Amino acid sequence: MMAISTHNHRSNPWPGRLSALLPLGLLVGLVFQAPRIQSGRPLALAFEWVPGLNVHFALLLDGVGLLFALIITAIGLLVTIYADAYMVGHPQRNRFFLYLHAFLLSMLGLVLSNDLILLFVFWELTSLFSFLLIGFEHASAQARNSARQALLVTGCGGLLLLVGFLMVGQVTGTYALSELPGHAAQLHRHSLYLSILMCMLAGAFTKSAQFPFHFWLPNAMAAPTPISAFLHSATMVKAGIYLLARLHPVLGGTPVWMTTLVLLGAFTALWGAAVSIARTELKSILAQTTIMALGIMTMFLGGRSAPALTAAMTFLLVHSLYKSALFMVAGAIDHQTGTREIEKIGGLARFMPFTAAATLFATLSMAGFPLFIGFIGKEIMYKGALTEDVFPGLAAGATLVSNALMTAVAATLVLRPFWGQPRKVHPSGEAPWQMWIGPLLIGGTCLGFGLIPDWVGHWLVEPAVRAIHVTPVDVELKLFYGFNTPLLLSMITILMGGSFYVFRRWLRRRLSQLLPALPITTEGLYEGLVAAVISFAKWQTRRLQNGSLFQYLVVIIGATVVSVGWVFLGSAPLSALWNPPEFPGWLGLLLIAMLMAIGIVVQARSRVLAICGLGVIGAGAAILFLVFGAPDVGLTQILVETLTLIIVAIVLLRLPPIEPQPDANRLQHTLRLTLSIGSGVLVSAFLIAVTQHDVDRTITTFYEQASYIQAHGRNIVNVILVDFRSLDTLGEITVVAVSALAARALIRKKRSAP
Amino acid sequence: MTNLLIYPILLPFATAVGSLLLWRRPALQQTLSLIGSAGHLAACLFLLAAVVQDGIQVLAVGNWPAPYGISLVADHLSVLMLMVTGILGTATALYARGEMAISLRSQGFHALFQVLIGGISGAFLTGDLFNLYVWFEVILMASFGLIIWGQGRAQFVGAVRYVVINLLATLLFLLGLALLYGLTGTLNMAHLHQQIMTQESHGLVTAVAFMFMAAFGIKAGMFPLFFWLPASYHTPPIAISALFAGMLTKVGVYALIRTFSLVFLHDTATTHAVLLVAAGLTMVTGVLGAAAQNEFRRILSFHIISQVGYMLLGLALWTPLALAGAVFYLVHHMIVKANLFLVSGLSRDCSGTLELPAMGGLYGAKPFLAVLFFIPAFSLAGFPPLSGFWAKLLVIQSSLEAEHYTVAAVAVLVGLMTVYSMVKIWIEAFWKPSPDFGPDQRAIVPSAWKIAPVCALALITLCIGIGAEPVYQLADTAARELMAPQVYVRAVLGGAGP
Amino acid sequence: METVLAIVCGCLVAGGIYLLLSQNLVRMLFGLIMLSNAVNLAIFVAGGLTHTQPALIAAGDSVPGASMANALPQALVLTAIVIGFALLVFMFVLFYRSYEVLGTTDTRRMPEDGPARAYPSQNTTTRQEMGP
Amino acid sequence: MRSVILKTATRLVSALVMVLAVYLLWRGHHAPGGGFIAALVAATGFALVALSEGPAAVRQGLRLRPSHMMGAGLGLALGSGVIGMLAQRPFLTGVWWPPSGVVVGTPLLFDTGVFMVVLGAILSVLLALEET
Repeated sequence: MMAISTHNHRSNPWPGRLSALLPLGLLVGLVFQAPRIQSGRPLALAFEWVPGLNVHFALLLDGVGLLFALIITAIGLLVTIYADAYMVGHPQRNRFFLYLHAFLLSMLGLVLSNDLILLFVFWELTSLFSFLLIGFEHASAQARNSARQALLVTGCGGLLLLVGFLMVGQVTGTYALSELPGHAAQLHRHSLYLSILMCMLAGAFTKSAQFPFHFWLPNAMAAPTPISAFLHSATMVKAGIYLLARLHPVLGGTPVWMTTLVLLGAFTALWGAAVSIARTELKSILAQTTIMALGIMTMFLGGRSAPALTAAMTFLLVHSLYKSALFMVAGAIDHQTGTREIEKIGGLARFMPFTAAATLFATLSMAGFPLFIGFIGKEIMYKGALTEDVFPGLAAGATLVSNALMTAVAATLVLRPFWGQPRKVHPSGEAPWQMWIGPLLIGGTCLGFGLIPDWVGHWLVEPAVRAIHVTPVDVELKLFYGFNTPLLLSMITILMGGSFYVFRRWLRRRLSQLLPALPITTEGLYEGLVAAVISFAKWQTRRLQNGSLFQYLVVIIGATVVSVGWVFLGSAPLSALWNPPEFPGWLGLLLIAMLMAIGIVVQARSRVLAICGLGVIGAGAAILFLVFGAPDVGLTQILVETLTLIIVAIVLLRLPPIEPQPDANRLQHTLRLTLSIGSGVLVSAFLIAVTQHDVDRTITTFYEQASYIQAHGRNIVNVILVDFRSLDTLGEITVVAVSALAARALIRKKRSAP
Repeated sequence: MTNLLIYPILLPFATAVGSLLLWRRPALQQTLSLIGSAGHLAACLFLLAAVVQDGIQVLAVGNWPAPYGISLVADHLSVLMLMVTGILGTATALYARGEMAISLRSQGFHALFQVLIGGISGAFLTGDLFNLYVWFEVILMASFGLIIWGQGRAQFVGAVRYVVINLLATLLFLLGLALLYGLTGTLNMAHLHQQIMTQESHGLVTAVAFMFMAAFGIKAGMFPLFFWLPASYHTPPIAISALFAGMLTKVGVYALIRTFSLVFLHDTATTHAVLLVAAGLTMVTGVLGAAAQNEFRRILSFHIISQVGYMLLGLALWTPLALAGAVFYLVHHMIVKANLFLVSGLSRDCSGTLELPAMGGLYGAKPFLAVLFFIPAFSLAGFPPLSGFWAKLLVIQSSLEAEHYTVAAVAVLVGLMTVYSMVKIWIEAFWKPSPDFGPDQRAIVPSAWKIAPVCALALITLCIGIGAEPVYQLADTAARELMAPQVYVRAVLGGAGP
Repeated sequence: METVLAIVCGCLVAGGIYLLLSQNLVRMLFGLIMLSNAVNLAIFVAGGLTHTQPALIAAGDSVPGASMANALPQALVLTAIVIGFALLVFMFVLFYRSYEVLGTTDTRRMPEDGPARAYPSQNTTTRQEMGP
Repeated sequence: MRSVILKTATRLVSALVMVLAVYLLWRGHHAPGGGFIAALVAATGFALVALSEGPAAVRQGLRLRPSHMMGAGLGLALGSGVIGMLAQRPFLTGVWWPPSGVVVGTPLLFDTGVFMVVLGAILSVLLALEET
């Protein structure tokens, strides 16, 4: 019986529900490790995996790992709860939870790996599960294409990353992440540094959707919303950020690192922020702001000052919180109203109070209002931007503008949909509790963390920053640092954001005119590249594998003749090859007869004539064998010729006459002639060159000596066949038997056919 | 002296004899064939154990010492290949039991099948070049018989190309042998190594080496000699094409590795440089060819070519790590590729066709089948922690260490395109909703005979991936043996030789 | 002596390749027969033609007295001839059956079914939209 | 049409051919001949019979199905190798009997196997072809 079952539409919800225990357990376990990590004693675990390749299954839980792991498990837990309601009635809901938690584990593995290769393994696994989850609604062509696009873009980066890792291993002799900072100076000086850096950045930038690889992320919104909340805002896209943070003490701090990260990060941030203004669909807006946030983090990781890294880590936490909450809200709205277009919804607060509250908290954090963790994040950001080594002004400017735009977006997200006039679409009431409890909890956390910034700084941010900063630092997060430039900038941000919000319609109009007018987009480039490769592949395959046996043979024979001939010409003194042959006249006659026969077969229009020619050739060869002391071979040759003739008489005459064949064109004819003459000449010359030396007859001499004494036979050839080299003969008769079986099967089938 | 080496040849041949004598008893033939395959697998495993324990094993067939008689030699490379042969032989025998109607399986099928397995084993074991030619012929003839088995129209078209081009390769091989014998006076590979290393007229030997490269290159599907492969591999019954896909080109690769690590070592600067270029082109051409296809088995066929490129790359780089990579790649690829062909058969059963545009919906309808495809497909694409990842890692790492950065870049690019192809099949056959049209949509329920070997092979892929260390160690030992041919030569010829 | 035979070999190869490139199965068959003959002869020639005495040990002797023709290449040629014969027989039958099934002996009229097989173009509409 | 005389003549010819073949096989170890040549001679003889008398006559005269003959021949060849193994020697080692004054040995058994396989194979194809 086929074990492959058909799908069950009323699948049992309990496997999915119980799977929530996994992130819960992990979260609790991690929380208990926090004091240890805070006190600077990382938790390590290592097994040998492939010691031959110096690859270990080594895990390390340190500050930065813990920060990520807590985000992963906490949000993973809430998303699992959320998805229980979101995926209700979906025929593949259990598969969904399977993928979700497989992803969760891979992501955890990624941030806990202490071995580059192990990290890569998890890295690719997250790409793979992301692929499966983006394409989860696989009936939609858009989902399928987005999944493929995401996999190819991140896969390409992944492969480059692997190359980078291997080069690091080659230079330093270790894959252990915890040992790499010790090799930093060596790496910085190495001639491969730039290549390594480029490979690593390619991996990080593709995964974290940095310009110019950012386009896959908005498309990945084809995934179910819990996935967008989890993978494509809070965790997987942060893997690139994680990698940059991890590698900061190893590869960071050089001018090229700083310049690349700051410039690309700033550009990505501005780009994402600007595009998000132009969007009206909830998930699309959130995806664009995610790109912006990832850009900001990259930009800060470009710095090497403690404030810059603190900003990166703090903002990572801040963003993960509010963005996952907002995605879940977007899903809840979609779930209740059937649309995610913000222009179609309004006044939802009265129907969905809990969702509204969650949204309010999350957006306030996003906008950076005081008392929310987002505010603290923003303060640190300005401080970090101003301490960048390269382009501090640009960094500060980019931060300012994108923050302001984000404030506007935050307002857009919460004000009109929840508190504006009710629109055409009315929700059917508050979402199921599973769908608002998560966002509300996260929203509450945004507020709560904002009230106890010291605690957050002490337990979460400081250990993380310490892990990635070259020298130990103290991190202090405060609600109020005093009147200084960052505070001023924060104020300006809110003011600018407010004005952006007021002018949002105008901005959106202008941007939506501007964006499609761009001559090229990187997504267009990607699509063009894929299409070009495919059409090149098709063209090439049509040329090479075009079905013409003639062409195949020409290429194969041509390649062989050219390569062998080229080496041959370079090795043999051609003039020495020719010594006028001496041979008896009768032999000359025989050879002339054979040559004529060759000519006849080649030119023959009639099958019978050709067969006669072949007979002459075969008989000529037999005579040669007989004359030159090979009676067995000669006899066999004659008998084989006879049998061939008999079979030919039976088979060949059932085939049609050989049509006189006009060569299709002159080129083909020239090729035929050239190749046949070339190969003939080559074989002749080669044989002559080889026969210049006497053959080493050591082995034959042994046969001659042993043939009678040891093998009891006087016919040495026969003794070779049945004793010295009997294994050859065994194979040979097998060939004969198999040939008969195969031929017989061919013939028999015909007889049984009607 | 250990007769252990003959069993991988003897058992399949004896099974073939048995099935010939049971000509009128198809059911008995079937049982015998399965027993024979299992016995062959067991023999291969025993031999593997012996080699791992005691090093290179040599059997002087007929008790005639090398280089006079024919020696069978089992080193790590040979036994690894043999082990996979045993696994694939058993797997495809099981699959064939489920796939083909009894009428198709009678009348010599089992004899051909077993002879093919025996011939492949012989080719992996022999230490004599002419004997290798004979085993090649055995393989070739059996494969001729099998590729036309069932006698569909497309099979004839494919078979004509397959037969003509492979015969050309055979004749080329034989011609090369003739010239090599004329130059050295010996056929034993260990002895050839000695003779060539002590000879002055290297130019002619190099030219002969290129002749062998072409002959084996045709078999292996090397650029630009591969045309027969995509023309024919998608035509025969699934079990047969799976066995071919897993084994036949790899016999060619094996022969290339063997000869270019043992016999033709006098001018590696020329030969291995040409191999390197050919390997790169093979990878690229194959993967591009796959990207252009829309039929399940044709995509897989073109991928054989591109993956052969990876293996040749390992040989061409000529470092221990690279060779270990080539060997690992061989083991991984044989299992995975055969499995993918078998999965294509299950998919055809479930959707009635192998043309991707007409397929679809398997992901929803047959999730278990989706898993069975997913594992080998993404292993082929090199995703960790499956076997293909380590294979790819080794090849890339060795090309980086050899500072052949272009080659590494090509390997990476080809890897990416492999992902593309596998994703294409996944999307078209599994994710896409099943289209309403279809020329011959007649789904059937595949039998357990077909599912079991697919599961087993997928499990092996998974195991090689997660427990890569033992396989890597074997590959590494094999590579070290290949890099130090003196060990092989001493094992075969004894202390001094003639 | 060898030189002349080598040239004959070359002529056989040239003729064989010429026929092999003819796109007609019957001619290709002839070409392969010729190539096969050429290679057999080549083994023989490359093995040395220094002696014309058959490799037989005379009755009464236990080792050969006079020098004789090289026996090893002869054995190889024998094996090659028989194998070649077996292959050719199969080819005869294969080509004959191909002609019957495909209706032609012209390889140009035996197209591989390539990638360009036409299917009704599939748009993105799906049979079953699912999901919440 | 088939006269008794012709039938008898054919019987006679095939018997003679078989005798000749067996003779060639027997003496092959010491003089030109051997399994291949013997089989080819026998096959030629039977082929002539098949051409003149029809394949049924050959089948009747043979009594042994060609596929069985191939199987038995291959088995014989393998078996002659296994005898060497039974004697604690490598596969295919020649074993001679009686140990003093050699009369027969496994190589002869092997050659007989060769004979049967080659004859069976050729007849199998020839008869199948004739019968279509």
